Amino acid sequence: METTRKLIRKHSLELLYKKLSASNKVYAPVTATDKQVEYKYNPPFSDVTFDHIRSTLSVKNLVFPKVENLFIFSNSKTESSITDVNLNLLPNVVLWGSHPCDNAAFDILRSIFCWDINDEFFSKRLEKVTVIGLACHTSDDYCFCTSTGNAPNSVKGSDILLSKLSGGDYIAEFITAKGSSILASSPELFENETEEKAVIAVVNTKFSHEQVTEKLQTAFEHPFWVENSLRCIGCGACTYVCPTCACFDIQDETKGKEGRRYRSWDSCGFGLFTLHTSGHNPRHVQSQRWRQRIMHKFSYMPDRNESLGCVGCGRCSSACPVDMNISEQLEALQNI
Amino acid sequence: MSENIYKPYLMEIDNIIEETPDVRTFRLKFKNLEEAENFSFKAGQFGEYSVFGEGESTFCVASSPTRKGYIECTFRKAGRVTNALANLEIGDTVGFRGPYGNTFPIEEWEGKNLLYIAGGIALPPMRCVIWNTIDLREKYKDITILYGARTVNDLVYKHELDEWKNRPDIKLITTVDPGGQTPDWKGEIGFVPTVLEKVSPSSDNTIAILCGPPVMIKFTMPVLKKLGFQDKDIFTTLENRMKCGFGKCGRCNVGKVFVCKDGPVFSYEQILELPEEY
Amino acid sequence: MSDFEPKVVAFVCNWCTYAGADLTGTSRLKYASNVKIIRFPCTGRIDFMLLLKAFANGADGIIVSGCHPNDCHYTSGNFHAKRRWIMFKELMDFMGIDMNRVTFSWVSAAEGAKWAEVVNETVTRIREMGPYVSYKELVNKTIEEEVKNE
Amino acid sequence: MNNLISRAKELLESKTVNVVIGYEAGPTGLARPAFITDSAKADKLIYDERCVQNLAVYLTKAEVKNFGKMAIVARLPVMRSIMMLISEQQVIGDNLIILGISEDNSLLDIASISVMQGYIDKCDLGNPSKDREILAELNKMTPEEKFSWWQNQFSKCIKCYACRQACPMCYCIRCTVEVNQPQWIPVQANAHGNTEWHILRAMHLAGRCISCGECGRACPVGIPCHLLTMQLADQVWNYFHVHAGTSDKMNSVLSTYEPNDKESFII
Repeated sequence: METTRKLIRKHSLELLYKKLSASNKVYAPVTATDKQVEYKYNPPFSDVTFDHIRSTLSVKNLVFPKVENLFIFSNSKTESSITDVNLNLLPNVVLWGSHPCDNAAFDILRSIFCWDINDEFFSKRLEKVTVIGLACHTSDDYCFCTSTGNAPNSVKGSDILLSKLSGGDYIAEFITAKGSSILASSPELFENETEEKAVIAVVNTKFSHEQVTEKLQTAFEHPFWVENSLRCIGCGACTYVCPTCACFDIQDETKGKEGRRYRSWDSCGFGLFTLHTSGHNPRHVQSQRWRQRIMHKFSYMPDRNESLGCVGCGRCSSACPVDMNISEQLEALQNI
Repeated sequence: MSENIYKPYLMEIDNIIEETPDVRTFRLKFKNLEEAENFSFKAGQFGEYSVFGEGESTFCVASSPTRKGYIECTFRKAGRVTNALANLEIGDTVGFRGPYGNTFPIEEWEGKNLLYIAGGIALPPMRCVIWNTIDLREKYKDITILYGARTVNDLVYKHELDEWKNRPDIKLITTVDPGGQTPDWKGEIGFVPTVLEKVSPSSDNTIAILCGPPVMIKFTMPVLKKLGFQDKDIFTTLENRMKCGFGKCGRCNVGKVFVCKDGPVFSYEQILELPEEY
Repeated sequence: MSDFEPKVVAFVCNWCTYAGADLTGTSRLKYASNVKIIRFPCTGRIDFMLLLKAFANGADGIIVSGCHPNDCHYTSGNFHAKRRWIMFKELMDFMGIDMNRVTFSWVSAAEGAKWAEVVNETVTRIREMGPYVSYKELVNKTIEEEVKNE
Repeated sequence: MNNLISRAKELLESKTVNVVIGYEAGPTGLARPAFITDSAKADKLIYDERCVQNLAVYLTKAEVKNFGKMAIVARLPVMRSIMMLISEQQVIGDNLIILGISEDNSLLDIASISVMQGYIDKCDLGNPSKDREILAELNKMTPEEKFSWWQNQFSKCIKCYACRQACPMCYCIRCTVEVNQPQWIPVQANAHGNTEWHILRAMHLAGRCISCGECGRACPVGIPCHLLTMQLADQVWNYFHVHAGTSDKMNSVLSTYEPNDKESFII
């Protein structure tokens, strides 16, 4: 598809940011005092970072919040009623400066939440999001987007993709109608593209995901899983920072007669995730849970959802307290 | 207003039967008549039953789709929700979402003999299909039900067992584990696989439907094979922990198969293909 | 805040303080009616989580009371409790959760007057401090936060 | 390091142990836990300042326990954790060979639990100095400042429970947060649920924390939750003059008492 490309100067970028924040919630990355990169709503432009490799958490909470009400209820002996959450009241959000890996994750999440029946909590949230992505000009050893079919400058999932020029200005690529409407409403901020090439990070391919998927077909009983997960301590860090992990729990909470049913993030790494009330646990040791995480992303999802469940952001590896490096393991799996 | 797929129907408890000290059967009626009209399900499907403030629990619909206007469920007090359910009284409200999952292929079974084998609390998931086929009795040939429990006390649906016992068109065999019998127990004594071997039903033109604890399944399967049943003619249901019921929350999968979407009903042929995660 | 009436929850042991509170009544001693007494077998049974639950459910102040040291019906429950409260208080202080809202006391079955004093003193103190807004905000934040879809 | 490798080989070859739990270097250069079952692979073992993770956490893990006899590379915090685990009857000392590492990264000769105890007794058992400084700063704050400081920290919490999973002393199969009849701690990761979770975790580690700082290091969002348990470790010393993990026979501070324990707030 032919897309429009324009040049936007750094100072115009600030004007664009301010203009967008006036009518939307703008969700943008900032570097906190403890070096963690976190997304905040409407931070001052001067705080917004353009040089981060990856934020600590992904941006999936925009469409899949860590806690989300499913409905409010009131319950007493004689009277029960359910009140829906009005999803139409959700504000418009501009996601600013998120990298191509995170943006590609929205489609994967859609394939989980909207296959078969449509989960409106997810899809209504997604409708409200406009993505102004930022191509990566830096990367590190954890990055492996190119091994999952993505790229540091992939436009997948972005409405506009910004790429940095060496002088500090940016190329803006308008990918969707949502993106083009921003150009249409602020044409004065954009100039015609020059010859200058954008600075794009180099991310070397570490494995072929097709080959991994192929190998996994017969790898369920392989000793690989136990050998490579002995050090896994069974926390949920990898799944909670992951842009595509979407497993959730549903719980009730009441105060007097009033209460709510909500869903919250859950993790296949937890021992209690699959525990039956009877005490039987289909995945009773950690190696089985680790296998589930990799199988789900690289075998079950390609099979069922026709999308790979991983975008290669490398967050799970960098967040892991015991250095369970997923790209290293996938590389090894490719060759078992 | 948008459609909230997590929103349950409000149901009123119409009747409660205390099956055993810790097993109850609820008859539930829709509070909203319009919802009742539009509701339909098939044998084998399940739902999410909720007590507001405690959460949801997954179990099958235990009544037959041929009995309209209500649904029934049978549960054992085990966790937070089932304990809360057990404390409810007639007239109280519960939530119900469903029906979810696939169904027993009863149309394909027409003209065949049916052999139902259940153990303990696993009769409820089968009761739906049993009644469904009994209500369409003329479509099936011999119907045999083999039901075992640990003790006489643990047998559920005692009143219905009596009814089945007295029907000439159904063969019912009940058994209790050795030591679980009472002085006036007239049924068999012994584990389900042993009794099955003793009764030795013919596998000719017969579908076997098997539900029970894993250990019972494990020892019953070889007996069925010995009797000549084909893997494709043996059906069972799988249970895994679930939250959503429609393939999103990500915890009930057995390999790539979602028990909530592709199950809960599986033929043994399908089960053999699955990795051991159930 | 003149019309603020604090809600105070008292976690007391069955053998000393509860009996002491009985004595307060039978002695016709008046004390503030803001207190809701919850009886436990022993102070050793009073989990620190219960205090947090009381705050979460709207208590502005808490009294924890049991037998004097060496008087425990079960010999050592109150000694264990003492250690627990030392640690709990230190942790709360470190996290900035106001322990002036909690009164720890030993009230024996014979000390009806002391019980009245403990309650009155606590209620007066909490009344001056006002409602426990910061903890209530913490708890209520839950729902507001999510409604705003933050 | 060579001493460590040759000792590991010797133990594996003589079948004295079935596994050596130590550290290896990962692809990004970080040190990470390694489970060496084959003496030919013992060369992978490293030991340097990168090796910070508390390996004692694996001693209670089902799949690791299956190995039976094992050797574990242990610096002071790991040794203290092992002491705690033995005293709480989670680990049998006889099944364990301690490959002790001193402060200057050399292999210690730890022949028995009592030798280990002797070594621990000679060490500085207070909190690490960098944490001491932060604790001192925090303790200077007003209650309001402390409250907002911690609330700001807790707001980041996603309840992944990495703090719990990384802690050798958090070995319960069903943690209190997972007890749902009644539901003690709100499941969701919000201000209330997070605050209660961190209070609960710190209280359950009072008198048991050996100040390894693993919980804070494991936290993916950078909450310094180790300061909570370290503050309590300090207070346990102040009030009761006990350091956790100094004997295989000690009782946990909160499950024991002295009649003359001093406090000043109970009226």
